[in-house]
Amino acid sequence: MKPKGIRKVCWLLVTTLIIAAMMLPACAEGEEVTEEVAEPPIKNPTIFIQATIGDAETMDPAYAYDSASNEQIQTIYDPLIFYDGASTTEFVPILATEWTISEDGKIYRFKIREGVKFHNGNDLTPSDVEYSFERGMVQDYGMGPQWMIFDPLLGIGTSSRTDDGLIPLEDITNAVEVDGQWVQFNLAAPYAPFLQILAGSWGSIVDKEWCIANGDWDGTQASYKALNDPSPGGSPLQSIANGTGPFMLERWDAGVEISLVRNDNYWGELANFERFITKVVDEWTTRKLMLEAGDADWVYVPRAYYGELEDVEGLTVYKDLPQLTADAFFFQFDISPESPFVGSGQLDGNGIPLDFFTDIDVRKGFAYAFDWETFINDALTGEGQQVASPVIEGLSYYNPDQAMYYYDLAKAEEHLRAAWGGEVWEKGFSITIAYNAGNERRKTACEILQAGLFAINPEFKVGIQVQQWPTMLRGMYMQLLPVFIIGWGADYPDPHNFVYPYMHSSGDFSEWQSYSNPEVDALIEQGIAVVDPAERQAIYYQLQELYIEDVPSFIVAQLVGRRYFRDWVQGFIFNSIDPAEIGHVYTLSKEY
Amino acid sequence: MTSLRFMLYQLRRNPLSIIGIVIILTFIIIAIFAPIIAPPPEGHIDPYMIPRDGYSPIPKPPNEEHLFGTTEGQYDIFYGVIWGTRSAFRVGLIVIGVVLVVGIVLGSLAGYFGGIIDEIIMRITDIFLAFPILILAMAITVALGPSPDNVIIALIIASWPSYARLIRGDILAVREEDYVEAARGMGGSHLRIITRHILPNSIYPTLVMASLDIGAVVLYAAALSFLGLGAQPGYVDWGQMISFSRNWIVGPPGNPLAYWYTVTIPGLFILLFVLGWNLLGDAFRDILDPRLSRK
Amino acid sequence: MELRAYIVRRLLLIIPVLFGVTLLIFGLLQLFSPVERAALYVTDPKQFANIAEVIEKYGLDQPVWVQYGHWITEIFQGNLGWSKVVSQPVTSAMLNFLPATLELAIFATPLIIFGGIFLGSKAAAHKDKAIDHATRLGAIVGWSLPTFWLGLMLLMVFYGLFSGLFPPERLSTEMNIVVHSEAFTQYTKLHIIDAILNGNGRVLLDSLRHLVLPVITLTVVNLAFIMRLMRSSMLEALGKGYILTARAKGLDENTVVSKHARRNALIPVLTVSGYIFAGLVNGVVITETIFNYKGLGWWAWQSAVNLDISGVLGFALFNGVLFVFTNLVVDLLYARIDPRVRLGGKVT
Amino acid sequence: MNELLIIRNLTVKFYTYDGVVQALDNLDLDIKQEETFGLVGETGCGKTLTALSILRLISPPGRIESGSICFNIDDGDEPIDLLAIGEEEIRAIRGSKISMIFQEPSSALNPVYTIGDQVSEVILLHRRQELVNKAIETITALLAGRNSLVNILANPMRLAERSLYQKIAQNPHSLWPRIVGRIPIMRRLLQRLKDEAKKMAISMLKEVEIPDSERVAQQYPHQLSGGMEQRAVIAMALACSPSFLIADEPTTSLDVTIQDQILELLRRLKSERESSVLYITHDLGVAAQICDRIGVMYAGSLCEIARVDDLYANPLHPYTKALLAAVPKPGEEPHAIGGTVPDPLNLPSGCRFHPRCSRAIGMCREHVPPMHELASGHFIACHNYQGETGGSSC
Repeated sequence: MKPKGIRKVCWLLVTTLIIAAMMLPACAEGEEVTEEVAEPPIKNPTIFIQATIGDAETMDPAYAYDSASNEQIQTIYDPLIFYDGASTTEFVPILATEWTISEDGKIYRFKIREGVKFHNGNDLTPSDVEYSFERGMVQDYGMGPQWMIFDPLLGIGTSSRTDDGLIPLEDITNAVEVDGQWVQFNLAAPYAPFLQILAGSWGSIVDKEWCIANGDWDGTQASYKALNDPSPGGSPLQSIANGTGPFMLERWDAGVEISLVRNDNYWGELANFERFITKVVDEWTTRKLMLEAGDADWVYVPRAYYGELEDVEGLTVYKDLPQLTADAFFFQFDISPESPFVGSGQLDGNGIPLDFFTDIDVRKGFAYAFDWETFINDALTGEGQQVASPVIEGLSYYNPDQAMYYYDLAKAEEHLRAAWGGEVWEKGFSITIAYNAGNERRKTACEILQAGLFAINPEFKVGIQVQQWPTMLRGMYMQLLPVFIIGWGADYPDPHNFVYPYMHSSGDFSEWQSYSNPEVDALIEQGIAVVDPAERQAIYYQLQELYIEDVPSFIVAQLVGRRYFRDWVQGFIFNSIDPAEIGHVYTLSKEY
Repeated sequence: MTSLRFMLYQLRRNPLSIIGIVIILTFIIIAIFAPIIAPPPEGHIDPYMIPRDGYSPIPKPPNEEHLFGTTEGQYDIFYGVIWGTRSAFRVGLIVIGVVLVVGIVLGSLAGYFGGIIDEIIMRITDIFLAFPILILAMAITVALGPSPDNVIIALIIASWPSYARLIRGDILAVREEDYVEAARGMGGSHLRIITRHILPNSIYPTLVMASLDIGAVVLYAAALSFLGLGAQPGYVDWGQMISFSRNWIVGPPGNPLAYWYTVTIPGLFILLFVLGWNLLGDAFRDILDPRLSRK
Repeated sequence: MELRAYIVRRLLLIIPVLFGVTLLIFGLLQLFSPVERAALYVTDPKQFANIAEVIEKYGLDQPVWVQYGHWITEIFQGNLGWSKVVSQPVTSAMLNFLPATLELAIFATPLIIFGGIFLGSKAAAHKDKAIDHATRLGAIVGWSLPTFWLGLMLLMVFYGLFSGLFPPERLSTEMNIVVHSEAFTQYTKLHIIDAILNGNGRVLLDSLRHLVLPVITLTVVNLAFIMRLMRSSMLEALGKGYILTARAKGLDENTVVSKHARRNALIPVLTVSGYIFAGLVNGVVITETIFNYKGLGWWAWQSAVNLDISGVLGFALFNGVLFVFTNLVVDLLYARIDPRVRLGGKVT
Repeated sequence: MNELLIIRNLTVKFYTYDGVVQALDNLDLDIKQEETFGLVGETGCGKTLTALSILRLISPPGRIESGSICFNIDDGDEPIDLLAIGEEEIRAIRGSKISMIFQEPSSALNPVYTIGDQVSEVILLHRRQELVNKAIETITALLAGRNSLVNILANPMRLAERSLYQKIAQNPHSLWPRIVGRIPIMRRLLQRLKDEAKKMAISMLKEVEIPDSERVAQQYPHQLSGGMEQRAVIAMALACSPSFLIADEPTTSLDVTIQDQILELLRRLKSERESSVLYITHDLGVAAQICDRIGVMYAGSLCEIARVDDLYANPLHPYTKALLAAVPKPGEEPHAIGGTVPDPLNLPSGCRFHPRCSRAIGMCREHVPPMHELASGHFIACHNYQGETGGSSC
């Protein structure tokens, strides 16, 4: 029996020791806190740590088209110009020291900053700038951001691959030219938001010599052919980076974290942090606890949890930040006969005809049946605002006085009684609307619309179906969905970026909807081609009015966001177009 | 009669199994009387969708109107857990029922006939068994699209092979027994030999496993819902309700347990339900296991 | 030797199983239409404009067998595809995430196996005594606990209530920087082992702290499983004739249980180790997700949720290979424990 | 002749779910030195239970309620009551003084250990002192060996080994072997004991006429035939030369030819070792072959005890008569015993046999017949013979 007793004691000892050892660091931290009562010491004072969801997809500026990648890229690379603080129309020089725009709005010239070095020590030259844009176009792929460069420079909106094969390389190389210390962009037509496009991460300047050394485009046709339309991960710059930015890529632990270190040879003032670490933390509870513990300086807070952080000490909150994104209900004007969501396909109370939404009274009736107040106050906890049209607040030429729809069941009834010669009211209808799985906000919007229509007439039956993302995309693309809810996020802060997809007959959404209004199309094309702000304002005001008149879709709400930082983080500048929710890490610092 | 007395005796001897029976009976009553215990509000279309009282994302603690409070999105927890009993039974019983049938048919074919049939069926089960159930069910629900029915299909596809294997093994054990040889010698048809002589003597471990697995299946379904691959939000499903609570585990500092009801209540319902089946399964094991019964 | 032939045969069996695995996954993939599968590459509706081009580029509208042929050819060239969720090739994703999961398994597996066997035999040896009831109740409750619920509860208590005692993730930010610094050599990418090799106590302690909760979560359910199994097979073994013989020899009860009964009772436990393996993998997926512990399980979950087919396929293949190898090891162990298997002969 | 074992008033009950079963009812039994006592009766009459009670191996739900089992460990010593001593003491007796051979050799042997291991286990347990002395001898011999390089290298180790064994020899209860046995590297020091035990086990296997016993010692039970397995079990039982051997139907599961060999073996070993045997069987023919005296059991109690020739020539108890009549003989129809074995939960009152007895009288229903000596050495418990001779000799 004795040896057993000894063994037990031994085990007890070992276990106690291990537990004690583990608690030691925790205790030590606790003690520190009690010593300084007033302000807790700044954790990791030389590092900025953010915890977010979703990892970057690539480090290649020409390939990246997701905000997580854009955020990293704009920290590692520099663009020619960047937004001035919170403005979306004023710019400050970055790698370009000055710029000129020709009178006809077709030639943009930039003088390139001298004495700038890439992270690897190479000097920045104007030919690097030329190369950066040309290589971007060369490496265009179907789902990438390069359409934004093609559209102004070559006048083609979608792709570098036409039915006749690749567009000629000369077209690309002629679009951007070096002239001494200057770089000149030759636009196909005047393009009002061109500067905004250049300020995006796709406007980042790469090191030509280094790129070629890493197997990137070497200027030849063969290389163009080989590199065009890369598959995911197929770009030579996928996971490496060499920019001129304030931070350098140190380590990208995909799916886990990205660590950037300060560029101590930066041409401007050095960044305030030695490191900038982005952690991917999917679980909200974990992110919250990290923020509360000070282990993260900023975390991504889904809007549902704003309330939870309301009374947390040691945080700074920035409220009422309008987001350049808007969800809308879209009506399908030409439903596919294969659609399983239209019931009988007849106007007999058990379905809808395929052209149901071509009747404007139906669309208006639906719009008046949506309870904005409940949606914004309840579902968005007030963190949102109703806007009339896709030209939302934060974009130029937003008309705050534009009349809009409101929740009014009487008006809805009036329109629906008038629709289809009164048949709709008499027989009722039955449709199914869809939202994408995981988006609780859109689900709630569907339910509110459902409740509103049901309240007018119990024969108005709306089913709600959850669909996985690809299924939903297919449903929209194949015109299966009679009504769908989806949203658009800004590429650049200009109304064109919104009216085109929402209203133009070949816009992303409106094309799926089969919505076409020649007057609208003409106005949109005109709006991008004129440079004069007054003229543009008139055009976009008219488009906003037309959107309300025509109701091809109606905006559910423009989201208003918040940012929660640790209170020791200073220097946050909100710019609605910034891909990073923290703004530019370069402006941030940690101090009281 | 003796066997009934024996069962009762065994049950009496093991208080845990009584608890199990009480738990399951309670759940059965809850499931049957769900419309009376938690009547759907006026004008509520689908009773299997939890009614919402507003759309606010912040959970509300238990109050007079909502006995167990509301989750994020103001889904009534009381309604959800009561009606969730029905979907738990639905998932558990359908999956296990179908899997038992499939398992018995394929397992008997493989075990009884052996040879090439056995080889083919066993290689197929190998393929399925190379995936843990949760992983395979995850992949299938992803492909079919998340919905309660698809979760059931996915769990059936993922779990039949282990039953087929188990039954095959048990059949192999009795296949060569004298009474089977005798039945074969007397010219009984294959079907008759399998159903009358082999299955009754080999099915007991499978039945015990089935009773234990009802709980496990509900856990898998809940895990799938929790991972965002199961029932859609608002469906009366405990796992899905926990996924509502997932982000409310820890309350604000100073009151870390502020939203305890969102996690604890659906969690306890799952725990009790699974516990009930496991206790019951254990009792079955004691009762049915001839080795443990009287000598 | 016979054993070698047996191993070779088992290894050859992997091929049809893996072939079947790929067919199964590919079959699942066919539940998506070409447009949907093209949409898998899309994260934003604005990228959908060129969808037809994407379908053509990846040959998504081609017949199934053509697509399968392409895919299998790629596999033979060692290319498992691109893991969208972590933006790297599937093979390197697996290599990157393996060490974390391995570390978890290194701690959890012995706890599960030896703990389960120990407690199970204890319970059986003291049938219907207090210890039996306690462990049984513990096992049943443990087995009934939803893993994700347990994990969240643990997190609530040990990270929320006791401010950061046992934090999630693999390492604290500070230690992560140390680990990735030049002064620290990552020999194995297993932080514990690397810390010991580098003689860095702080990293060691830090990674141990981070392992506590995931290991507990992973252990509880699986331990309960083995414990229950061990108890019943131990009870069965204790009723066998040789136990009476052993007692009649004059052996003390301890020796009877630990020498004569346990080894026999282990045989049925071993036969179900496949399930234990599956339980571990299931558990790893949920545990890693909850504790933000970036390993293979987390990656698999992300791939599934984000419909990242290459990732799911890759994980499935990896898992299939691992499963077959685990079973091989189990069979060898089985042969070691049970001479009837090793030497051929009647197995009852 | 002295009594080796005296059982008095042995009562064993089973507490089952549907009631208490009186499995042994006030059993009295004497077994003399060097005799073979046969216990016969139908299945379930309590023969095996009697044997297990002697070794105190009844496990729940069974329980020994009362009685005494006095065992004469050594001549001259005071007999000890096996039911009164501690667990430690009864373990020391099991396998060394009293050992048992079980009915089914294939289940009596542990499938995962070799025959050699299982036989040497009992030797290691009970004959440790002997082994230690042998080991010391061997080591001493080795130490005195030639001054070869091997010896020079190995001698320090051997010295350590010897001192360990000497410690054990001085104090049999020393903790040393336990401690050493726990430490992986040190464990090797005890290897010599195991080797010695293995040698003795092999010689034991030889003694039970197992051919090629070195090889068999390395084999597992499933590699042996039933007869060989039973020989191994016998070797295990006799390895410590017990003074009392219980053989519980050792030949029942074997072929007839092998049965005879095993019986012959048992007879030879018994006479060589001068031990007593309690031979349990339901086969009267086998009992006649091997036993000196026979006790007939029915439903938990003895009904007749007599010398073997006496019993066969002159069976008195109606049950014994019926049993003998049921044995098939050439040219005769065997007579099955009428009625059925009584339900153990509902034993008949009075004489347990009376419902099946052709000679039952009124008394049989009410009173349990006491055992009494009818003729010299011929005991019987039956009301039919009541008063023919004065009381029993219990």
